[in-house]
Parts: sequence; structure tokens; C-alpha cells
Amino acid sequence: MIGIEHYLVVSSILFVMGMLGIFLNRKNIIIILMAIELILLAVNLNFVAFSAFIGDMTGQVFAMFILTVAAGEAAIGLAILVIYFRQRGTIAVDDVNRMKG
Amino acid sequence: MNQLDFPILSVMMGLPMLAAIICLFLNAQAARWLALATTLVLFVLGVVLWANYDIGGPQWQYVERAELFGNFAWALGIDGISMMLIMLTVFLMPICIGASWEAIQTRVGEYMAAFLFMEVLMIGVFAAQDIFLFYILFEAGLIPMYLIIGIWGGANRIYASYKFFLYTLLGSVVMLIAMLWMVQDAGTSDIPTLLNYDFAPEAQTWLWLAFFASFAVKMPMWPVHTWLPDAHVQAPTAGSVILAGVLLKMGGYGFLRFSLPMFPEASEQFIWLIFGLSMVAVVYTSLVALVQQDMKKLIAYSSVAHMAIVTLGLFAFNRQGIEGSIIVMLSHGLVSAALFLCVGVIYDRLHTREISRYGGLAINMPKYAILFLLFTMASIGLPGTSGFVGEFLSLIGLYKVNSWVTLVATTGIILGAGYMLYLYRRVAFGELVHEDVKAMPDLSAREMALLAPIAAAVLWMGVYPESFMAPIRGDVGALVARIDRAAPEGDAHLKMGKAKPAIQDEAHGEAH
Amino acid sequence: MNLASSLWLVSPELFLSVSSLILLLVSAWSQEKAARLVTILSVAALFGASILLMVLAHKPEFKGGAEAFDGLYRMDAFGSTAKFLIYLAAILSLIVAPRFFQDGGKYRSEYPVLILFATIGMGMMVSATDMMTLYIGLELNSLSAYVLASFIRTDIRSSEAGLKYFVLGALASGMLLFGISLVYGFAGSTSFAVIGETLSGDLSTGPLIGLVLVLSGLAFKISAVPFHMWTPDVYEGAPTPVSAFFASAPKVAAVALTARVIIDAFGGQTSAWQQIIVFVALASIILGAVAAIGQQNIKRLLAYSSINNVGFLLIGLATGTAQGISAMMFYLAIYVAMTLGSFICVLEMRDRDGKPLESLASLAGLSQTRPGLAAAFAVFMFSLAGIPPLFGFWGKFLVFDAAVAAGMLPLAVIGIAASVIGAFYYIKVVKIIYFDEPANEIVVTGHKAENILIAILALIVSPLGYLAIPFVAPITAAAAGALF
Amino acid sequence: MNIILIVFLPLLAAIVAGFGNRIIGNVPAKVVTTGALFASCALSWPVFIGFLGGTSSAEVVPVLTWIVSGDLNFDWALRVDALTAVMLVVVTTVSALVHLYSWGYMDEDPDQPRFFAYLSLFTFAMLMLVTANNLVQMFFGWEGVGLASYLLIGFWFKKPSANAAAIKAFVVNRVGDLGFMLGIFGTFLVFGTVSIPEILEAAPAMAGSTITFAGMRLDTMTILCLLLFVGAMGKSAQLGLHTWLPDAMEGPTPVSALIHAATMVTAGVFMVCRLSPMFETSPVALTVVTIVGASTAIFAATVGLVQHDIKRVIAYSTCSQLGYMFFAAGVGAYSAAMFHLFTHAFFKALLFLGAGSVIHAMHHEQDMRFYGGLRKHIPLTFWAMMAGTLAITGVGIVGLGGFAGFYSKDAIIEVAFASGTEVGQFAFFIGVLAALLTSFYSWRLMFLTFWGTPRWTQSEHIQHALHGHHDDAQHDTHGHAEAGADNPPAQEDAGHGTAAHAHGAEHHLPGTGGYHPHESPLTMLIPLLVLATGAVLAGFLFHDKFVEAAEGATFWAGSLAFDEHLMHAIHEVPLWVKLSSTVAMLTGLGTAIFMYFFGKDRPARLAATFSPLYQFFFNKWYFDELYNLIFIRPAFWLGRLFWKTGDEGTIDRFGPNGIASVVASGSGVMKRFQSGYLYTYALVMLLGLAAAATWIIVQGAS
Amino acid sequence: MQIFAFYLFAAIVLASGAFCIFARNPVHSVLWLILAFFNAAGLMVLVGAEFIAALLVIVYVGAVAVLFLFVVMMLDIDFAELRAGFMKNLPLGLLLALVLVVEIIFGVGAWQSSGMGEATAAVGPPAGAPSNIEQLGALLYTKYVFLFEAAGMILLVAMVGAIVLTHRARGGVRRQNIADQVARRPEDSTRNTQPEVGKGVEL
Repeated sequence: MIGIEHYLVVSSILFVMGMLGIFLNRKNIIIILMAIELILLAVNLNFVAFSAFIGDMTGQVFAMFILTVAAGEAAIGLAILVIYFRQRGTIAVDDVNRMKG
Repeated sequence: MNQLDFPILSVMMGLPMLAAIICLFLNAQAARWLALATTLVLFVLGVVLWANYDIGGPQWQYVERAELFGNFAWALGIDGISMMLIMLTVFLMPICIGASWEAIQTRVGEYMAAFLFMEVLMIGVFAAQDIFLFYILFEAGLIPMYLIIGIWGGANRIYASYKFFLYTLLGSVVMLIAMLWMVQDAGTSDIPTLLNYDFAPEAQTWLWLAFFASFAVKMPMWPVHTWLPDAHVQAPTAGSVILAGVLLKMGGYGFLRFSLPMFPEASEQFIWLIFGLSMVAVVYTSLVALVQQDMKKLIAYSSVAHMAIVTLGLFAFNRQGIEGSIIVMLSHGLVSAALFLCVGVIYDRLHTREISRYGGLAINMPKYAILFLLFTMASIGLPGTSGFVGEFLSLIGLYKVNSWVTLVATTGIILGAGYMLYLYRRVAFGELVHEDVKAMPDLSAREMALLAPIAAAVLWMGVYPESFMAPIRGDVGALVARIDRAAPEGDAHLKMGKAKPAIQDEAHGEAH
Repeated sequence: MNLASSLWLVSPELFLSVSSLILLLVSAWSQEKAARLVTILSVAALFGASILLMVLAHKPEFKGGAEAFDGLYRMDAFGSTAKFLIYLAAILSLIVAPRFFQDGGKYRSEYPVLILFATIGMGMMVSATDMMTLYIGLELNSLSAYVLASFIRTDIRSSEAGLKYFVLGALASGMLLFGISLVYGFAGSTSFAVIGETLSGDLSTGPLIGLVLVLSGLAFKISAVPFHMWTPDVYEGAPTPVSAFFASAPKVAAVALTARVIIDAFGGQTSAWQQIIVFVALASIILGAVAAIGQQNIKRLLAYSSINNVGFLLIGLATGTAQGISAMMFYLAIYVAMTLGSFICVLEMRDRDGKPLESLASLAGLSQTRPGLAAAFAVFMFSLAGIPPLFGFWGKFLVFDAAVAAGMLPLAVIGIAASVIGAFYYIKVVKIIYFDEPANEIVVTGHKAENILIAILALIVSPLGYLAIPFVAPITAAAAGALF
Repeated sequence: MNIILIVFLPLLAAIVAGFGNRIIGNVPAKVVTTGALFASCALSWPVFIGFLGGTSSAEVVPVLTWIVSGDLNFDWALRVDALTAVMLVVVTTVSALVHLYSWGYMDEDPDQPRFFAYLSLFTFAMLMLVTANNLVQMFFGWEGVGLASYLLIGFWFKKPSANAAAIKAFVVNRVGDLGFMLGIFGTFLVFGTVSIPEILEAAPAMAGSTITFAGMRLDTMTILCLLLFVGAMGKSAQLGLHTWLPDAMEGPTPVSALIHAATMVTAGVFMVCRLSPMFETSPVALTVVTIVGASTAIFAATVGLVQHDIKRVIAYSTCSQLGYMFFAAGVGAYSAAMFHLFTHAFFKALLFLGAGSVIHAMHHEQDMRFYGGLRKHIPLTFWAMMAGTLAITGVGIVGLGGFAGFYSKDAIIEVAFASGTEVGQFAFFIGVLAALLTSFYSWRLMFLTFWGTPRWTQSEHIQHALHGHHDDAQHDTHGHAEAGADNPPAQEDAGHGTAAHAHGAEHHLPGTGGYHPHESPLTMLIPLLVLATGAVLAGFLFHDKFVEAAEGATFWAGSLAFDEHLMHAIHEVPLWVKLSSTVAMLTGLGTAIFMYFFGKDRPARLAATFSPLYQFFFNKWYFDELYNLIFIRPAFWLGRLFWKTGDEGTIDRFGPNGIASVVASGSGVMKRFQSGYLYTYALVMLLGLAAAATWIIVQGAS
Repeated sequence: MQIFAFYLFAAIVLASGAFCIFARNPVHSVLWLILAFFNAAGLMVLVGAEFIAALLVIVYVGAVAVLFLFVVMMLDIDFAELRAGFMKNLPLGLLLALVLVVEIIFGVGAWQSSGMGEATAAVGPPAGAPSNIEQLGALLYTKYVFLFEAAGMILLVAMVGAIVLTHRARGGVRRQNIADQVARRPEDSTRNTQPEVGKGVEL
């Protein structure tokens, strides 16, 4: 029998991996967006697992909302990325530093 | 309500506030006249205040109280000490306006507004009976002074204004925390009530330190005095006058009103600190004053030394010391103000404060030389001038507590004579070597009108200080009674000898 | 709790939703031409929502607060107060917007609609009593905000601001969600009340880590250190009215939301979050103050100023007492006035070509070229610095009073001492305005609406503001009371 | 109330003359002040005579409340008793005469009203001092005379040396005042009052008590008396605090006569006498007084031996005489001290005014090396000076009588012997030795000035006068007299050599350079005459009243501690003691004659032989150099150190500026952290998260 | 069986997640992401959340991932230029991540002991209970209806936002205006000219 800890460990690792993806990545902002999706996936996994192990549907409802929001987020993120690319001609993470200090 | 049946203190705060706002919208000349008129009216009101003050009457007079919100009240009221300081304020304000009459040519309306606003705050600080009201007014003074130094100040005004603002702000913010704690502990923000509230001794320590941080900077005490020379040097003449004349007194007033009566035990506990710093201040700043090349800086440093006498007297815990300190505050308010005016007079003519640029002024400016001499002597503490009365009383009070400290503090009278006379010599004596100095005219009627009243007050206070001491007597008495339980034992330990002086005693005495 | 009463309780949000949908249609129909009209209608809608809010708040049956949708949503004095502030802030950022965008010909009617959407989201945030409502509200607000930040799509800085805001915001909401999931897992519910009941006493590390994650996510929203990094960049890059909006409304929402989460859901875990909040508060105060010193861009400076002020707000929150929350709410109200005033002043900074100026240097000598604006700016700066007698002092006074009352003396002392560092850069602005020689870069544009707004806000934060205390204090007290 | 008039008339006059200055003009100012002084004087003498005749008794006239602070309260009040009366006549008489004298002496000065105002102001302050009924009023007078002295020394304020001297006088006096003030403080602490009569009454009871002062356990009365005595030392220029007095000669000569000879400098003596019952309670203090007095007497005399400047010689002489007064007081003979004070006032004022007359005649040349042979040119001055010299050297015959100094000085010397203590013996010997030296330098002065051949040509002042550089505005001694003082010893009495060289000059009287000194105007001569009378007669007339055991006790009537036994013991001293001072005087005279009449190079040779000693004396025992080295230069050095290294280098650097730069660099660090890169931002967020999580786990674990 | 499936899915999820992040080519990353989603859906099925799993596949793989792919292709990034270097504080980052992982795992490891675990012994829907999708639906349209609508609003915002940001009116685009076309009269579009001889027609 797989205990919930297993799920939680998987989602934890996935979560942290998503974070790593955000701040280790220097190549491409799209990768960062994907990393965000990974984080959300980890969260969903968590919710579903908890929901199942507790026997409470709230978690799954929450996961559904997260999915919805994630979709919206992806749309907006990509839209911003597109206009940024139009202005700047690049989406390399290293180049996104017009403003600093 | 009070003996006048109208809220005179509120009027004294409201009037200049109103005038300040109007000034903002007036042209230069109108602003000058309005400011002068307002300050004169306030002076008259101050005289009314004094004339109707019931010496020996209730401790708090002219009390007004309007509950605002929470434990916050528009509570005003004065005792004798406050009244004398208010008098000092309203006395100096017209002089400040007069001193700026010609020296200030830019943004006159704003300038006058800033000064009038200052006046509101100063009167308020001395009249506030609500501890938070006090704090607000105490702190608010930073804004106009910051602007006065920064806009109308000298070459290095930016640095000076920053230093002034941040130094004093840093000093006083912690006091706010202490006040909050006190009010929570005592359940009231009413100063007269707090004056008689006994805080736990352990708490007193911290509260005292918090208040000390604020007042020590404001005084200023060594080593947190370094803002003062800069601020003074850069401020316009009237700014220096009000800074030295009144603002520094807020520190002393704070010690008097808060630190001592509210935390007697802690005050006793920290006597060593006060004494130590003050002793250093007397010697240190006097020596520094000796080598200054800039007149205002010299007077600024001398202020530090004088203020050290104030703290010493206050923490003597006895009547002479405290009354003396109050008189020193009043006297220094007059004398240093006058000295700054004296500097201003010649600064207006030559636009430099460099001492070496002057010399021989006694030749072409005899009236100026006389008045300057009078104020120099008053600063030195010549008997017959106000400076002496205060210094003498503070030190005599201090001696009851500690002779060592008195010994060191009294060296201040030597050093004070040294640097002030050295200044006077370089400015007024000697030959007229500079052509431009030769061309300087003597005091104008306006300048005479500024300096003469101060001179009169200085002599009055020196010859018949009773006028100034009578109103404060009862309040000092109350204070002394309050702090008596913590009063330190003197270090004299007088022990009566045998009826006939024994030979051993003499030998003993000689051995030392 | 039937559906009708629930709907009645969420009527401000409903009203705004319907309005925004209609306005969206209007704007879609009429392209750019109706932008002004849409703006005015949006303002009207927000006014309408405010009135609904007041009506609700004064309905006797909802006096003590009422729950809607099975405890997902709660209408109470706390939420209403926060919402009222949010609406006000939104109204102001709407009023000043058209001129800003129009000068560049970039104003579009989606702007007011997005503001409305964001406002709905914020309304949900402050009324949320369930993690799910919280999340939906937050995201509704955030998504609108991302778009708003990059609203001038032809401006590289605007799009960069949007990008940064988005990426970091998504990361933060990831943290928040993960935290919520942990809390849910350990409490078995997403309702604050249930969480509060379940998670009491000694906790295992799981929910505590969940708590930390939730707090981190919220800290991002209120731009508290160390989750503040986006703030300067976004405030600088975003269009100025948007920056003004970001600095005011969402901050109110997020702070209020945080307060509710902390008190309602984690009220039993004071020891766990208190020290974190204390640390975050102090770090925000100090960092906000120190980092602002070297700034040359006024919007960036105001961003750091907002970080700094958030620190003070959090002091009120850290106490965890009704007094602290009440102080925090009051501070928020004053803060909104101060910060909006400052931003509108920045909006007034135009050069001869009508291009917005943002550098501190261009403020030089403003007091001689535009004395009124200069005075207002100085008032805002001194007020932000918390110098009495300006009203900004009162906010600080209240939070420190609360901190002292809660026995958090070291916090109070360090916090207030650090405020002096903050004063440094505020008075530096005043110095530039008053002491420096005029740069004559800023020309008189004399936009009546802006001038009136500046005047009103300046009067509010001037000492006259104290007159409002007797009216505002009971409201904030009631608001805080609603949480306990 | 006469006393009020006596005291306040001069003040009034000073105000009128001072503030009226240019408005009322020279003559009215002079008339007002001089008139006021003569009026005061005229009112004072009856008071004195009243006490002499025993018809008056002590009284206190209150004027105004001054300070009331708890148990410390005192008024402005004027006390008149025998002691005061003595001082009153001394002060008003000398002052009135000096005022008159100044008409002539200051005739050419453009700033006369100011001068007269200062003089009157001084007189007022001095009168306040002597009439003080409490220590604080005495201190008021004390400082008031200090102020007047400062103003008068610096009267020619364009002269740097005068300014320096003025400041020096004030500051050195302040050192003394420090002691005085501490003394007052201590007195108040011990007795709870500053009223002099109350203190004196309570003092005996305090004898033997102990007190802690500055961490030391001391006999109460000793420390109080010593502190007060420090004040007296400052004012009376006693050894250690004497350095200002010679420099004070920068002031106009009438000032020197009035302030620095007759009145102000004796304030210290007056104070000791006034407080004599207090001093009586402390043998240690008295011993100190005696030793200091005796040391000063001998020290000043040695320095006086070798000075060139005529006023400086007299100044050191004053110093020395003050020493006499102190050791008289120290051995308990306060009346003798007062007596000497009284006679000294006459003859020393006379000497100064005479010297002033000489200076006036010699066109403001003060260096005796450029005098000589003046006897015939200014005979009246000469005779007046002669009277003064005879008085100061104490010429007289034991048992028959003599000049004023003979009575007073001999009384002191004898009483010192008679006191029977070891210190008394010491003082006695010193006194005799000093008398010898006094005689020598006084006669040296006379011989150099009035005898011999003129040596005027070398004087710049004379040259000025001759060549028309007649600078009316400023009668300053342009530096060269100063420079002369610093010259090597070989030039000692260089005038002799000059005289020898000028021997061949035939067209004028040798050495005169054609300059004709003229006798001073009448306004100057009348005071000389009056004072000469005093110098001749004062001793004889008042000796009995002042110092005779029985009469003295009646006269003083308790206003000072009068030890009848001691005063009686004077008559018991052996004859050799009585003669010793006369012998000393004659020896001094003989030596002076030997040195300055025969063998003109003797002084120079002597100086060369004892070069180190001569140098030592000539440079005033190097006191100025020493003080410069240990006080003044360190003060400036420390001031600069504190300012630059302390205030700017430490407090500001590590305080405000330090904090500012720390904050600024912190700002820089934060700006660098705010790199603009997304990954940095994310990293910081993650760091925060990790830190919080770690903290909470650690906290949960503990 | 279940255990095997779990480990398989878990391993693939983690591995594809890692590849997604570390792949040099963004297109590959998207593909790895899709794989991760599939396997995550698998994990969800294992605990009985079929509807969510399906949704994941539909929404993510069907829409989001494709959107990603679309943008990646559209932006036409020069992959060669993309720097592949990791930041210099990689060790710090990894350490941090490790710490965080350990902490979170440490935290969630306490779940069993927290009392929550005993509430349900068995995973998955009890027999006879309504299906997963039914339960969800029941909740969604009753208790969570408000949030459901709000979620719709979020999607609307996303849509509006995407349009506002990326939509641009291109110059030179001809639009059909029916009203204009209908209202067109011959006289508007034709004109009669009388060219002079030899001048011809201007074209």
C-alpha cells in the first residue's frame, strides 16, 4: 500500500524542482513559465493526494480551480512574454534587467 | 477655566498659526509686517500671562483641557517654569523677525510662516499638559527648522540641515516608545498626573534612558552635540537665535519636566552619566571653542558648555541647582541669542563669519562694541548679569552633591572667559586692518532695537533675578519635594570635630 | 444561510462584476473612443459598490458580520473597511489615469475594466474566510495586475515590469498554494474557522511549514522583505497610475487578507508566526529605508517607501491583538492617502512635451516653480517619514502604541529607530524640492482633477487629519473587533 | 543714606559718561565722573572719622533683594564697619585723585569719556566689594573690578600687547575666582549661608570638623579658607597667580595707580581680613597664607631688582608689598595688614602717579634706561616720588617716627617675629630681606630716573617727539621697551654705556637729544601733592588706631580678628628686631648708591657674573614661559585636538557621518542585490522561505 | 501492482520534470512537460481522482502545453544564441533546494502522526458512493458556485488581458464594411470624363 507520504515526497520534490527551474535557469523565460506549471502540478498532486487520503472532496475542487487559474496564468504569461519579445527581441533571462538598483 | 476666562494659551498658539498660513500668501513686505505684528501681539499676550500669573497659586494655571480621542487631550496649562520659557520665546520672536527684516530677501512669506509656525510649536511644547501633545509639538519643530536652515542657510546648509534633522529625530523617537509605555502603565497621558506617578524602578531605568536620548541630543550634551555647531553656523541669524535661544531649552525643559520628576530613582542612578558627560562637555567644548575660527561655531560650542551647567544643576537634586539651571536656561536663551544677533549684525555687513576678517570694530562701531561686550560678559557669567545668577546657583547646588564635579565644572568659568574674551579681542579690539571692515557702519536703529531689549533683560535678570525666580519657586519646590526621596547623598560628609581643634586633625588635614 | 442572503452579502462584488462585464462589452463595442466614458462609468460603479457596502454595513441583521456561501465568504466590519479603502484607492487611480495614458495616445477602455476586475478580486480577498476564496480572489487580482503592469505594451519597461511581476507572482502563488495544500492536508479543510480549530495546541512541523509557505505567498503580495524584490522594478516600469494603484489598493487587500488568515486561521499559533512577522516587519522597515537612499527615480523611491511602510503595518499585525489590527487598519488608511498623494504628485511631473518625468533631479527647486505642488509633495514626504504633526505620524503612533501594549518593546524600539533612516530619504526629497536651484524641467500642466485630488489628500495627511480621528478610530476598532 | 550715595554715585557717573560718551563730550564726562568721585570721597571721610572717633558703629543698609533660592538667600546690601570705612577712604580718595590726575594725563586721548566711565565703574565695583555683607556681593565686586581692570588695561585696545594683557588679567583672575567660588560653595554647604557676619559667627564652632573635598578628607575650615584664599591670591597677584600684574602695566598709568597698586589688588588682603575670624579657625590656612605672602614678597622683590620698565618695577614692588600684607595676615596681625594696605595705597599710588608724571614728561617713554637726570627738569614730580620712595622703603627712626611705610612695614616685620611661630620667624626673615631688596630697587629707580646724566636720545618715543611724529591718538610704547626686556643681560642698564658715549655730544645737554621734559600740569601735580602728604603722614597719624593693642581693638570693633596679645607683643620684641628693617633699608640704599653712583659698569658686571640668576630674575622666574608651556599651549593644542580629532575625527566620523556612510554602503549593497535579474529575485525569495522554514523547525524542535 | 505503477509514474514525473527544466531546447522542454503531466495524471488516477486526472490531460496537454509549444515556435528564438550556463551560485541554489526539500518532507512526514491519517483507512471512494465526478459536480455547483463563477471571471481576465496585450491593429489590413458596400452608388465609383484629343486617359 502506498502511503500518502510517497505522494507528498514526489510533490515536494517536484515543487522544489520547479523552484530550481525558476532561479537556476538563465536561458529562456519560457522555461520559467514551464517551471511554474511544474510547481502548480506539484500543488495539484498534493491536493489530490490529501483529498483522497482524508476522504474529503474539497481538495479536488481546489485542484480544479488551480487548473483553471493555471490556464489563465499561462495565457497571460505567454502574452506578456510575447509583447516583451516584440520590444526586446529576446527572451533570455539575462537580458531582463533594464530596471534594477 | 483660568484667571483670564479665555483660553489664552490656545490663542497664543492659534494666532501665529493663522498668521503663518496667511504669510504664505503675502508679498515680502506684508509678510514681514504681519509676522512682526503677530509676534508683538504674542509678546503682549505673554506679558498678560505673566502679569496675571498667580505666584503661590495653584501649580498649573491657565489650564485648558479638551478631550480629543482615546486618552489624547488638547491639554494646555503652565506652571512658572513653563511660563518663563514661554516668555523667553515670545520675547525672542519679534527680535528674530526684526533680525530677518533685511537679511532675508528671498521667499520672505515662507520664511515668516516658518518662524511663526516655530513659535506655535515652541509655545505648545512648554504649555502642553498631555504627554503626546508634547511629543508631537516637540518633534514638529524639526520641520520648520529644517526648512529654515536648508532654504535660507549658508553654503554648507544641506549637510547641516540633514544633520540637525536626523540627529534630533533619532534622539527623540525612542522617547515616543517610552511615552507609550508610560501611558499604558499609568493609564493616563496627563502630565500633571504622570508627574506624581511612581514607575517601577526597573522600568524607570529604561524610560529614563529613552528620554535621555532625546533630551541629550536636544540639549545638546557631549558627545551628541556635533549637530549644533553645524546647524548654528549654517542657519540664518534668526534661525540661530531661535535654535540657541529656545530650542536647546527644550532639552533642559524635558529633563526638568519628565526625567527628574517621573523617574527620580533612575535619575539618581544615572547621575554619574550626566555628571560625567557634562564634565567632559564643560572642559572639552570650551577648549574646542577656544580654537574656533568661525564666530558662530565658537558661540555654538560655548552653548554646549553652558548647557552642561544646566544638566549639572538639574541633577543636583536640590533647589539651588534646579533653580539655577532654569535661570541658566533663560539667561543662555537671552545671551546666546544676543551673541548670535551680534554675529548677524556684522555678518550682514561683510558676509563672513571668519573671525580673522574682523578686528578693531570698537573703533568704528562703538555701540556695537559695548553691547557685544555686555553679552560677552554675560556669557562669561559676570556677576550682575544673568549669566552669573544661574551659573552660581547651579554650581552651588551641585557642590552640595559632588565637589569633584563642581571643581571641574567651575573650570568652565576660566575657559569661558578665555574663549569669549579671545573672540571679543579679535573682533572688537585691535587695529582696523581691513578696508571693508573700516567701512562698516555702527548699529542701525533697527539693530539697536533688537539688541537693547535683550541687554536690558540680561541686566535685569542679573541684578534682580527675583522677578524670574519668584514664579518658579513653588514649582521647583514641588519638584524638589518629589525627587527628594531619591536625592543623592552629598559627598561632603561634614563631620563636626571636637570642641577644640585637636592637633591630629590638623596633621590629618595637612597630610592631604 | 440561503443563497439570496449570500448574494445580498456579496452584492458589492456582484454589482462590480456585472458593471465590469457591461463595461467590457461597451469597450469591446466602441473600441478606444469610449475609454473616457468607461472610466467615468467605472468610477460610478465603484461609488455604487461603496454605497452598497455602506448599506450592507448598516443593515442591522449584518451588524455583527455574516457568512455567505457556507463559510466561504464573510461580510463584516473588517472586510467592509478594507473594501472601502480599496474602492477609494481604485477610484483615485482611475481618475488620474486617462490623462496619463492619453498624452501618449495609449489609453484604452480595458484599463478601467481591468481595474474593476482587480477590485473584485481584492474584495474577495478581504472577505475570504476560506483558502479557496482567498486563492481565487488573489488570482483574479493578480492576473489583472499583471496585465495592468504591462499595459503600455510599446514600452519596454512596462513589459519588463509585467514580466517580472508575473514570474515572481506565479512563484509566490505557487508557494502559497503549496502551503495551503499542506495546511489543508493537516487540517482537513480549507475553511479558516476549521483550520483555526484543528490547528491548535502544539503542532507538528507539517502545518507549520504550510503556514510559512502561506505567509511567504502573502508576503509577496504585500511586498514585505524578503519577498519584495519585484516591487521597485514593477513600480518603476508600470505606468504611473498603475503604480499608484499597486501601492495602494492591493496592499490594503493583501494586508487585510494576511491579518484575517493569521488571526482566523492561525490564531492559535501566535508563537509560530509572530516572530516571523516581526522579523519581516523589521527587515522591511530597514531595507525599505536603506535601499531607498541611493535612488534616483522617484517611483522607485516610492516603491521602497511602500516596502518601508509595510514594515510598520506589519508591526501592528505582529502584535496579534485587536488594538494592533485596529492600528494597522488606521495606518493603512493614512498610508493610502499618503502614497496616492505622492504618486499623483509624480503624475504632475511633466516636461514641456508632456512626457512624464520620473527622476528626482527634475524635482529640483520645485518650490519656486510650483509652490503649491511642492508644498503638497513635502507634506506627503514628511508624513511618510512619520514626522509629527503630519498625519503619517499618527499611523506610526498607533502601531507602536499597539506594539508597546503587546509588550513587544524591542520590536517597537528597533522599528522606530529604523524609521529615522527612512526619514533621511524623505527629507532628501524635500531638500531637492526646497533647497536646490530650480531645474525648471517641470512645467505647469494644471490639470484640475489632479490638483484637487492632491489638495484633498494633502489636507488629509496634514495636521487637519487629526480631526478625522474621532470618526475613523471607531471604524478601525470595529473592523479589528470583527476578527476577534 | 550716605553709604548709598558713596557707592552708587560712581556708578551713576559711569553710566552717564559711558553711555553719554560722544553725546555729552569730554569735559562734561570728566566733570561728572570726577565730581561724583570727589563727592563720594567727601562722604567717605566722615564715615571713617566717625569710626576713628568711635562714634560710629557697624550697620548694614539693604538695597535690593538679590537671590532667594531656598535656604540660600542674600540681598544687595551695603555694610559699613571700621574695616569698610578704611577701605572706603582708600578707594574713594585714591580714585578721586586718580580721576583728577587723569584730566592731565589723558588730556590728549580721544576717548576720554570712556576712560572716565571705566574708572568710575571700577570705583563702584570696588566699593561694592568693600561694602559687601555677603560673599556673593563681594564676589560681584570682585568680578566687577576685574571687568573694569580688564577694560582699563585694554583701554588702548588697538595695541595687541594691551589686549593680551587685559585677557591675561581677566583669565588669571578667573583662576583665582574659581577658588573663590568654590570657597563660597563650600561655605554655603557648611554654614548654610553666605552672609559674612553669620559665617564669622558660626566659624569657630566648625573648627576641627572635617569634610570631603574632591575625594580628599580635609579639615573643613582649612579647605574653605584655602579656597577663598586662592581667590585672594588671584586678585592680589600672589605668587603663582601674579603674572597678570606686571602685564597690566599696559594700561594707562592712572589705572595702574588706582587699580593695580592702591585698591583692587588689595582686595585679597581685604578679603582675608574681612574673613579673619574664619581664617583664625584654621592654623593650616594661616600658615599657607603666611608662606605664600612671604614668598611673594621675596619673589617680586627679586624680579623688581632688574626690570627696566619703570612701571614694572613699581608693579613688582606692589606685588611684593602685597606679600607683606598677606604674611601679616597670616601671622594673625590683620590690623597690621590693613594698616600697610592703607599706607601702601598712598605711597604706591603716589609712586605710580609720579611715574606717570615722569612718563608724561618723557613722552611716554617707560624704559628707565632712557631716563636720567630728570631731577632738575621735573622737580615737583621728583619730590613727590622721593616722598613715595621714602615711604615705601620705610625710612624712619625707631622710637621717633618716619614715613608711612616705616610704621606699617615695621609693624608687620615685628609682628611676624612676635607671633613666635616658626612660620612667623620665616616670614620675619623674608620680610627683612625683602625690605632690603625693596630699598634697593626703589632707590635704583630713583637714581636711574632722576640722577645721572640724561640718556634720552635712544628712546624712540623721544625721537618721535623730536621729529614730529607726534602721534596723539595713541600713546603706545611701540614694542621696543618690550624688546628691551628680552634683551640679553649685557645690555643691562645699557643707558650707562649710552651715557658714556653721548658724553661728547655738546650741542645740547648731553644725552637729551634736545628734548625738554616739562613738568606735568596742575591736575596731575595736585594729586601727587595730596598723596605725598598721605605718604608722609598716614603712618604717623593712624598707627595707633590701626595697630596699637588697645586702641586698635576699639577701632576695629570686631570687624576683623584683632589679637590684642599679638599686637601688644610687638612692643616686646628685641631691639635688633626693631632695627632690622631699618638696617635692611639702609643696606639697600647703600647698595643702590654703590651700584649706581660709583662705577657705572657695576650693574652690568654683576649681571654678567651672576648671569643665570640675573636671567632668572629678569625673566620673572620664567613664570610666563612656564604657564605658556603647561597651560596655554596645551589648551590650544587640546582644543584643536578635540575639535579635529575628537569632534570631527571621532564623533562625527563614527557618529553621524559613520552611520550615514554605513547606511549608504548598505544601500549600495542592496542596490547590487536588486540586480534586475529574475533569478536573483527568486533566489532571495527562496532564501527567505528556507530561512523561515528552518527557523520554524528549529523552534519547534526546541 | 499499484506500488509498481506509483513508482513508475513518480519516477517519470520527476525525471521528465527535471528534463523539462534542464533541456537545452525549449521545444524539448515542452515535450518533457507534457510527459510529466501525463504521468502526474496517472498518479492522480491511482488515488481515485479520475476527473482531475482527465482534466489535467485535457486542459494541460490539450491546451496549455500546446499553447507553450505554439509560442515557442512563434517567437522563433535563435536557440544557438541561448546561453546555457548556469548561474555562478548554483551550489548555493542546489543547497537551498535540498534544504527546502528536506524540510518539506520532514514536515509532511508528520502527517500520519497528526491524527489526520486515522480518519480514513482506505484510499479511494467507498463502495456505493457517488463517483468522483458526481461528487465534484455536487460541490462545485452548490457550495462553490460563487468561486466557480469567479474562476470564470479569471478566465475572462486572462482572455481580455491576452487580447489587450497582444492584439494590435495592423496597418494595411482591409476590413469589410458591409454597410458601406450596401450603400455604395454607381455615381460614387464611376466618373465620366471627356478627355481632349491627344491627351488620353490618365491612369
